Order: sequence, then C-alpha cells, then structure tokens
Amino acid sequence: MADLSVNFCGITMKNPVTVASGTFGSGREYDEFVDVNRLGAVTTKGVSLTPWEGNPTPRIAETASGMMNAVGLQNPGIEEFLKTDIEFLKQKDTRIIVNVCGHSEKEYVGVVERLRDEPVDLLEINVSCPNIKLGGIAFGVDPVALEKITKEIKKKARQPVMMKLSPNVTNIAEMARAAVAGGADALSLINTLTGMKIDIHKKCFAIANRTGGLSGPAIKPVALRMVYDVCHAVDVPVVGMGGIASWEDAVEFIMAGATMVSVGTANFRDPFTTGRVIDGLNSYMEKEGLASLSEIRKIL
Amino acid sequence: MADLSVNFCGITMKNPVTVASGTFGSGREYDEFVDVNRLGAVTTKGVSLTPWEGNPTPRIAETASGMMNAVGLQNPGIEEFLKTDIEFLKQKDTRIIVNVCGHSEKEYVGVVERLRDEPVDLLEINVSCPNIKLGGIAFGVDPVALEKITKEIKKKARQPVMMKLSPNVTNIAEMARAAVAGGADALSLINTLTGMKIDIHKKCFAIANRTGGLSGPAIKPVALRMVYDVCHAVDVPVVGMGGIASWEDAVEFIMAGATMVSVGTANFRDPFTTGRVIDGLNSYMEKEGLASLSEIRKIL
Amino acid sequence: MEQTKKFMHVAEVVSQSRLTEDICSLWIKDRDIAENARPGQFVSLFTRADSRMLPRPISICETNRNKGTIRLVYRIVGSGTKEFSCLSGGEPIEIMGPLGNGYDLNCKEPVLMGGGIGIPPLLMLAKELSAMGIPKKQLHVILGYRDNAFLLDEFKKIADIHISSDSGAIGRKGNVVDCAREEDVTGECIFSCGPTPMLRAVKRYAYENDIPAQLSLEEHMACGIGACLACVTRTAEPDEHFKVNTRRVCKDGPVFYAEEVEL
Amino acid sequence: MEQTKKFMHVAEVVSQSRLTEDICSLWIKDRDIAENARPGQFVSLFTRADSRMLPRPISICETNRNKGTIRLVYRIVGSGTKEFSCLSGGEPIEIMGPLGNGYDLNCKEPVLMGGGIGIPPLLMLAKELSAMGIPKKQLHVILGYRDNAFLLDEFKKIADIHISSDSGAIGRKGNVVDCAREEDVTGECIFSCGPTPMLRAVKRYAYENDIPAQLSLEEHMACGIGACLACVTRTAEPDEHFKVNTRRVCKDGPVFYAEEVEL
Ligand SMILES: Cc1cc2nc3c(=O)[nH]c(=O)nc-3n(C[C@H](O)[C@H](O)[C@H](O)COP(=O)(O)OP(=O)(O)OC[C@H]3O[C@@H](n4cnc5c(N)ncnc54)[C@H](O)[C@@H]3O)c2cc1C
Ligand SMILES: Cc1cc2nc3c(=O)[nH]c(=O)nc-3n(C[C@H](O)[C@H](O)[C@H](O)COP(=O)(O)OP(=O)(O)OC[C@H]3O[C@@H](n4cnc5c(N)ncnc54)[C@H](O)[C@@H]3O)c2cc1C
Ligand SMILES: Cc1cc2nc3c(=O)[nH]c(=O)nc-3n(C[C@H](O)[C@H](O)[C@H](O)COP(=O)(O)O)c2cc1C
Ligand SMILES: Cc1cc2nc3c(=O)[nH]c(=O)nc-3n(C[C@H](O)[C@H](O)[C@H](O)COP(=O)(O)O)c2cc1C
Ligand code: FES
Ligand code: FES
Repeated sequence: MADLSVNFCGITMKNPVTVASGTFGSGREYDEFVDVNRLGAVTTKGVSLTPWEGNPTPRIAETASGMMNAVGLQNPGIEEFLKTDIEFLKQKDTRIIVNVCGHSEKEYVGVVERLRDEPVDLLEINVSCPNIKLGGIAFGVDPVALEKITKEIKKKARQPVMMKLSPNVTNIAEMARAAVAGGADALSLINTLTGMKIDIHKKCFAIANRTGGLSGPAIKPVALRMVYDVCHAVDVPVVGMGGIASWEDAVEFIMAGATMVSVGTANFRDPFTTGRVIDGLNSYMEKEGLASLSEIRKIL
Repeated sequence: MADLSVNFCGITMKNPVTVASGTFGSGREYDEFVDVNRLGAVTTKGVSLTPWEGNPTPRIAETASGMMNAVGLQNPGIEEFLKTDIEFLKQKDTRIIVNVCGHSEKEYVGVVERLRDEPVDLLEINVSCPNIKLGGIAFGVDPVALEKITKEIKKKARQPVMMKLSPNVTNIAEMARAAVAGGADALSLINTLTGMKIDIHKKCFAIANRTGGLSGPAIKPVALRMVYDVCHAVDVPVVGMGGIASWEDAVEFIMAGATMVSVGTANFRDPFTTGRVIDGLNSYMEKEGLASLSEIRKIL
Repeated sequence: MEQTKKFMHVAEVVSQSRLTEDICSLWIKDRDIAENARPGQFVSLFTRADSRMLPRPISICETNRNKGTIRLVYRIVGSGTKEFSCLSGGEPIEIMGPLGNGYDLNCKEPVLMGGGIGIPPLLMLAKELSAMGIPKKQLHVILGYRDNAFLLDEFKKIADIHISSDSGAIGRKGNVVDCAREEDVTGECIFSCGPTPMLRAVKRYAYENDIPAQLSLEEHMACGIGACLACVTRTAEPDEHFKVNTRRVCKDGPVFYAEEVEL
Repeated sequence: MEQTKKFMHVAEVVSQSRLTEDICSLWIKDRDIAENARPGQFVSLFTRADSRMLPRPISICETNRNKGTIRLVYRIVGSGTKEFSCLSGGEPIEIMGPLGNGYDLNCKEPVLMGGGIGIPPLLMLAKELSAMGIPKKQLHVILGYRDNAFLLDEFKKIADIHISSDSGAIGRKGNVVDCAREEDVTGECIFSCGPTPMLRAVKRYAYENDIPAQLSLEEHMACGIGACLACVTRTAEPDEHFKVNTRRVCKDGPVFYAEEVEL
C-alpha cells in the first residue's frame, strides 16, 4: 500500500477521497455497498438549524453526462442530525466533514455553535443557500457577503472552516480571496452550475423548482478550471469536486492543486466509485513511485 | 410544409435554424453535406480587422458529452473574408449573420463599418474576445464595458446588432440589460463556458492555451437556463444555443423564449444535424397544428 | 416491513421478448435478487451509455427461485428503456436490488388494481398470494390497459380477472375504479400500482368503501437507496427522522398505505 | 492535389481481426469511399457512445475496389479505438471520407518511411506504387516498430523491406532514419508517416540528402473537413487564404512537403 494520507488543515486524512455533500446522505444507506471506513472522510448532506422541507418533486432530471437536482436541502435539522447521522459516523474510522446550510447568518452560526463540542473534524459551509436578506440570492455569489459570513462563522467555530464556493460567478478567484480574507481555513469547489430542462411534451419544467443544479462528468472541465484558478490564487487547502468518476479524474484535480477530492454524482451511477478511486490512486502512486501525493499536487 | 419562418429584427428568416459561429466555417466546407440554402441563416466564424493567427495546437479536446476549444479566433481578416466567404454566401438563398471579433473598440468598429455596404443581414458581436485595455479580460463579463462597446458599435452599424453573451458571469440578465441599454437589437447566447483538461500521463494541459471553451450537450442545461433568464429580462429577440443536437432541443430553447436557434458542436458529431432539426421542427408543427412557432415561444 | 439486503451485480440477460409493440419482458439471471425479492419491490437497472448517469427503477414482475432468475416487464418510453429493449440473451446488465419495501401480504380476500405499466408488479404479488393459498375466486384482479392487453393469460390462471381500457378496445371502457364499481368487485384490502391519477381514484374509492389500500408510487430517482432525497412523496404525517411531511419512495416505499400519502 | 468528393454513411463492418495485442485490422464495406480513396487519405470514424462528440481520424490502409471495401489498421489507445475494437462483422459504423489530400505519387524510386501506427497508410501507398509499375527492388520501405511487427508480410510481397525497432527486438535498433543511414537506403523521394519526433528526423534527413519528402501529419480534429480550424500545423509560408503561417491538416493535409511545415 502506498501512503495515500494527506494533511488537510492539520487533520490527517488516511486518503484524499471524500464524498460530495448531498449525494451520500451520511453514509448509512451506502454502507451496504461501500466500506465507509475506507473513505478519507465522509462529507454529510447539508444540515440546518431547524428541519427543512426541501422542494416539491420532481427534484431531479437526467442530462447529457450529468444530472440536475433541486432537492432544496431537505434535512431534519441539527438535533436529529446529531442523534442519528453523527451517532452513526462517529463509530466509523473516517473523518467527519459536516456540510452546513442556512438562510441567514444567524442560522449558519447557530449550527456551527451547536457543533462545537461534537466529534466533527471539519465544517463545510454551503453558501449556495438562498439568502433571505439578499432577497433569495445566494451568499456565495457576492464577495462582500461571502467575506462577512465567513468572518461571523469563524468567530464561533471550534473546527476548521471550509467555505464551499459556487461556480455561478464571473470570477472564482475573487470569491476565493474573499473567503480567505474572512478567515476561511480551506475551500471546497465546485457546487452545482444552475441549469434548466423543459419537458416539451408536457410543456413544463422538468424540475418542479424550475432550475436545478447541474452536476456530474458534464461539468468536470469547468470544475477543474475553477479548482486550478483558486489553487493559484490563494494558499489554503482545497477539496476539488465536480464530475469525478475515476482515479484519473482525481489525479487531474490533484495536479490542478486540490488536496482532497469528492465523489458526488458518480455514486449514483456506481456506488463502488469511491473504492475504485482509492484503489486506482494507490496503484498509480506505486507505479509512479510517489511517496506522497504532494509530489504531483499543483505541478501545473 | 409548416410555416417555419420567423421575423428576427425585422428580417424574415425562412426557418429559425442557424449554425453557431466557428463550427461551420462560412459553410463552404459543409456544402458537401448540407444544402446551405435550407438554413434560416448562416452565422460565419468570427472575423476581425486584420488576420489573426489563433492559438497553438492542440486547440481542442473531447470531454464528456462535450468538447473544449481554444482555436483563438483564427481568421484571415475582413478583406479576405469579404472576397471569399461573403462571396460564397451571397450566392446562397440564406440569410447572412457575420460574427465580429476584436481586441479593442476600434477593431470591432472597424469591421462593422467595413460591413456597412456588404450583403450582410445581421451582425453578431462576439464579446468574449480578450480586451487589450482591460488586461485581456473579455468585454463580455463586465456590464459597463459591454454597454459601452454596444453603443460604439451601434453608432456605426448599418445592420441590426446582436450581442453574443458569455455565460461566464454571475448574472446573465444583468449583462443582457447592459447590452440592450447600449442599443443592442438582439442577443445571442451562450458562448462557451471556460474549462480545463489535464493530460495526467504527459503532465500537461490537454489544450495548449491551458483553458478552452466548453460546448456541446454537456452545457445545454446551463444554456437553456440563461436563455430563459435573458428572455424574461429583456424584450429583444434571442438566438439560443449551447448543445443543441435535435429538434427537441430546439423546441426547448424556443419554449424558453428563443426566436432562433444555432447548431454548433453537434455539426461535428453529425454534419446533417441542421437538416434533421429543420425537418423535425416541421413535423412537430404539423403534428401540433401550429401556424407559427410564436405559439410556443416563451410559453414557460 | 424490515429492509432486505441489497445487491449490486453485473448480471446476465437470460432472454427478452415483446409482449406488445412497446412492452418488453426481460428475464435476468441474478440469484441473490431472485431469492430475496418480495412482491412490490423493484430493481435499479443501469444503462451502458456513459452519458446516462441515473439508474432506471423497474418493478420485479416475477422471480424463479429455482433458476435464480427475475423477470422485468417494462414499456419503452425513453432513452434507457430503449437501450434495454435491445438486450438479448447472454449480454451483461448492471442491476441493483431488491429495493424498496414491497407490499404487506397479510390479507384474505385481496383486490389487485393495476393500470398500464403498473400491472407487472401485481403479477408477482398475485402469484405469491395464490401460493399462500388464496383461491382463484377470492383473488380479484382488475387490470386497466391503454389499448393492448399483456400478461393477461398469466393472471387468468390464478385469479378472478376484470378488465378495463381507456379506449374500450378491451374490457370495459374506463379506468380500474369504474370497473370495480360497475362489476361490483370487493374484498378485504386493495393493492394497487399504476399512474398517479389512477392511484388518486383508487385512494378515494378505498376511502369511500372503507377498505385499506396499499399504493405503489413512482418518483424520479437518483440513488435508489434512500440517500439523496430525490424521490420523496408528500405524506399526511411528518416523517419520524426527517421531521417534515415527506417520505422516500425508494426506501420507505414504493408501497404506502393510501392514508399515509397525499397524492 | 484537387479535392475528392466526401461521403458520410452508416457503413457495415465486414470483419475485424487483431494484428498484435493492441493493433486491429478492420474491413468496412463502403463502395463510395473505396472507389474514391487515394493513398494518404483518411476517414473519420464516429463512435456509438453519445457522450463522445468527436470523430476519430484513421488512415486508409487498403481498399478493395471490386468488393467496395476499405481496410483500417489502428492501435487501441483510448475510449474510441477501444469501442471500435469490439466491432464485428455485420455491425453498423458511421464513417466519413475519403478526407484530406493524399500523397503525390509522381516518383520513380520511392522510399517509404513509416513508424508505428504511421505504417498502415504506407501499405496502400506501396500497393498503388507497385501497381503503377515500380519494381520491387526500386520500392524501398523502412518500417519502424515499437516491438511487435505488423503488416510486414504484406509489404514484403511488393517492396524492398528494411526494419527497425525501438527495442531492437526486430530489425535494427533505432528509428527509421538510423536504419536508412545504416543500410544506405536511397531513392528519388521520401514518403513518410509516423510520430512527430520521427517526422522531424525524416525532415532533417531529407534536407541533408536533398531528397524531397512528403510527410503525413497528425493533429486533433473536430470537423475533419476544414471548417473549424482545430487541426492546423505551422507552415513556413503564410496560407493563401488564411494569411497566417498555418494550414489545416484535415483539408490541406494530412500530407505536406517537408519544407512546407515547421514541426
Ligand atoms: C418504483 C418504480 C417502479 C417502476 N416499475 C416499472 C415497471 O415495472 N415497468 C415500467 O415500464 N416502468 C416502471 N417504472 C417507470 C420507469 O422507471 C421509467 O419508465 C423509466 O425510468 C424510464 O426510463 P427511460 O430512460 O426510458 O426514460 P427517460 O425519459 O429517457 O428517462 C430520463 C430519466 O427520468 C427517469 N424517469 C422517466 N420516467 C420515469 C418514471 N415514470 N418514474 C421514475 N423515473 C422516471 C429515468 O429513470 C431517467 O432517470 C417504475 C418507476 C418506479 C419509480
Ligand atoms: C490524419 C490522421 C490519420 C490517422 N491514422 C491513424 C491510423 O491509421 N491508425 C491509428 O491507429 N491511428 C491513426 N491516427 C491517430 C488516431 O486518430 C488516434 O489514435 C485516435 O483518434 C484516438 O482515439 P481514442 O478515442 O482511442 O483516444 P482518446 O484519447 O480517447 O481520444 C480523445 C480525443 O482525442 C483525439 N486524439 C487522440 N489521439 C489522437 C491522435 N494521435 N491524433 C489525432 N487525434 C487524436 C481523438 O480523436 C478524440 O477526439 C490518425 C490521426 C490522424 C490525424
Ligand atoms: C442530489 C444532490 C444533492 C446535493 N446536495 C448538496 C448539499 O446538501 N450541500 C452542498 O453543499 N452541495 C450539495 N450538492 C452538490 C455536491 O456536493 C457537489 O458540489 C456537486 O454535485 C458537484 O460534484 P459532482 O459533479 O461530483 O456531483 C448536491 C448534489 C447533488 C447531485
Ligand atoms: C470549434 C469552435 C469554434 C468557435 N468559434 C467561435 C467564434 O469564432 N465566435 C464565437 O462567437 N463563438 C465561437 N464558438 C462558440 C459557438 O459559436 C457556440 O457559442 C458554443 O459552441 C455553444 O454552442 P454549441 O454547444 O452548440 O457548440 C466556437 C465554438 C467551437 C466549438
Ligand atoms: S432516490 Fe435517492 S433517496 Fe430515493
Ligand atoms: S478538423 Fe476542423 S479544420 Fe481540420
């Protein structure tokens, strides 16, 4: 076995592979197919202060080499989440990254505070949630709002804070710099690209919410470009994601500068994807004689 | 035959189908496969004031359900273009849309002026070109720059001016409003999304230019969402494009609000795509008993 | 119902045939699924095309535990089912299952009401109920077709059959509920699967006649195992874990009691 | 060379076999292409997977005008060639061609220099030159292999053969130019196809020995017919139409005179 471990914000992950928030639940359901203990970390679905209903159905639609979703961050709220999801995960030999969502600064901060004394390794802040004050526009598309919310969260967080960037912006490097200026310890990207699909026979939107977030291999080139831009603009570690479905994809993201990688939509096509990526990275390192993945990180 | 004709900026197009700039040359090469006379219009590759070299190779790479290109707007300059491309097109029974590029206001305006007395129906202004004054950032990602260049072009143009929007922005509706404020008679979108691909074996960028523009079915959901947003934000007619490969795709864009549609990357997969789209639209209209495509335009 | 273990395999197609112009019957060799499947459960079928990321949920229509095979009957409606329809014996197919809860079989005189492509899962259910000892005349089955019938002979062997069709081309004109009313078909409980408007009618009928009804629902799915929350349906009561009024069709369903869900 | 008419068909695979572990020989029935193809031209092959948008350019290795068939010999290197390698007789394949200019055959004593997967087009060239009456001993062919030889016997029948390989496993160790020097192979003109470093060496060799050389180049392609400007190569002189120092490999090439291009 090659040494796949990485240091991420001072936390040792046994390998750089995690799952993309929202595609894997908290691992309980995938446990039948995947040995969750093998993952470097599990990133949970988004959790908010109170239970969220999510959007009406249909919540998803298939697209060419991708899919769209508008699940709408349905979740049972932080208390139930701690009782079931964290309870499950803390028995596993894997790091825990909790994805946090909210409609206002107060809601985000509430979740972050509640997690202070819980066995959680890292916080991933999903700033693609509709911001009530900004009239439903996401926190993550305005650098000023992003810097501010990062600051507020950092004040209360015990764990390292990773801001998850939205790709629906003109200048991703500017967003990364804003998050880092706000004190972000790490960044993850990309979240989904906003898309739309129309059912021409029924003359309606394919997704009840009208628009949905595009993910999967279709968006990989955009994701890789943004990860590259961000890794060359700021110095904090990055979790790269967007269409990763193979170890080769993972290596691309690492070469672009990512320290860790997430597998999202690909879990739906093949629940064994994470294992294949870990095994593939291992063989690759052995074949190339790499002592650490840092030897190929950001080599371009 | 159903009546497929559309009125676009006062110009009657016999059908709503054109080709995406840069994917079809000026039709001379595709003439062996496609009856160019059947197209509602031909949109030419980008033309600038002087010959442009374009980028080094490799200029393209394949991606999941898409491709990236960084051809770099190679073109022979306006004089040669008039001698060969326009000379060819003016013998055809189709409308001519000339795609214009430049590095500065002066260059754009130069081309537009030169086209005043030529048999050209519509100008499509590609504002995704690197803007020398703005340090290589595209005109099309800054609403102020976009409004200004639109104004300058409108002052000199004899033909209606259609601004081609870049999708690499936070707020496409804002860009559309800026172009219309500058006097744009029409809009076309989307241009390509910026992407990247890494050759992990050779440890280099798959495209010599590092980044390339992502196109094809992979980006269709993003394109459709943006066309919808723009058609609901401004009142000028729109040419929709991005991944269109079938008549069903074309209907989606029309339902989202587009008046015309362009076939781009799909020409590479199947040079007969434009004919299939036209035939499919015809059957669809007959089956649905539509007297005009305006009956389904923007119905969502 | 307690959850069954799920399997994911590259299985082998045994054979495929057409029942009508657009309805296919596919036998797949998969011993694990065959041995564990219950009536009302489904499988996720994966397409070969790497441009299609999502599995297609298809109900289990029949199993043969001796041969270790399962049968799926589906209508060609889009890209995935079109691809499946080209499969022939010996070809590999990726499959995950058995998924979902399945019907609660505890019933002496069942009425099965199936519409269109909701009919196939009722065949497995009818066979199981019949095998449990329910006599033919007490096993009522109402089948609603668009136009052409399929699977009819197989039901006829074990059940009391009533037929309706949209066009009136076969059986009574109308839907399964009209048929139940007009032919006065009653029983102790209803098991239903079919398009949502039909399920809505069944729900109303069951309520009016005070008969418990189990409905098998459809929703678009991504994970198929309860992780992604793509496939929820609205429920009357909040979900125990999720705290809101939705439940997952892939994991908590596809079968729900009529009063549980709001259609 | 004047341009030939191009065709786009759904053609039929006649048969396929393996020449080495990763090199395939594919016969396709396509009368139009068979009748119009010239040595050095290529076809675009389209994959079935709708996730792959771009055609794969493959040189024509041989044609049989009587049977209306063409032969392609290619190495499995990625997703597309892997897919092609699974094709067998009777299956459909989308193909466009013949594309590109082809070699200028006007030469009394030709030297053909092929490296790796650049060897196949030279077979059609050699056959054509032989058919034009060039005797075996005046038709020099230098083949450079990685390790295993392929197509060798077919060349042997009509040409004076010299062999080299990277590993020295077969023939002389080294590349085709080393082989030409060491075995003192000369002629009136050179026809070459192979990887760019080899073509660079051939270009230098031709210059030093003052022999005209035609080189067949490779570039990534999108349209394959000259419209998209994806596939340009740098040239010594500005292109007549484009005014800049590049020409299109798919339409103006793939064959260029050595002095025309900068490699
Ligand atoms: C629990 C369950 C059991 C089912 N059992 C059967 C069955 O036994 N026989 C049968 O013919 N059909 C059944 N269906 C419907 C079947 O899943 C769809 O017809 C099928 O997914 C269509 O796939 P496609 O690729 O041909 O269509 P496309 O329209 O190309 O599919 C695009 C996407 O939409 C999804 N989708 C489209 N229609 C439906 C639908 N009605 N329900 C859920 N997802 C859909 C597809 O899975 C895919 O992800 C069942 C659905 C569910 C949820
Ligand atoms: C004029 C010409 C003639 C050729 N003739 C032959 C031949 O006779 N036999 C043979 O084995 N190969 C030949 N090649 C190379 C062949 O085109 C590539 O090996 C093939 O396209 C690889 O496809 P893939 O899907 O397996 O690889 P992938 O890497 O999956 O392909 C991804 C994309 O890159 C392109 N690509 C990858 N490698 C090349 C390459 N070397 N040249 C051009 N495009 C490439 C593919 O076409 C595709 O668009 C020729 C190339 C050209 C330009
Ligand atoms: C069904 C689904 C649900 C998602 N839910 C969340 C979420 O709760 N929080 C979040 O930050 N991102 C969420 N995402 C975005 C993913 O975490 C990821 O950023 C995106 O899908 C790109 O990765 P991929 O292409 O590998 O899927 C979701 C994505 C999908 C497909
Ligand atoms: C090879 C290639 C060259 C292109 N050249 C131009 C160009 O010269 N000017 C321009 O405005 N857009 C250019 N584009 C963008 C297309 O016109 C179109 O906006 C984009 O490809 C999306 O459409 P599609 O997905 O149908 O290809 C080019 C695209 C491709 C693939
Ligand atoms: S499909 Fe994922 S929860 Fe049901
Ligand atoms: S591939 Fe389009 S010009 Fe050569």
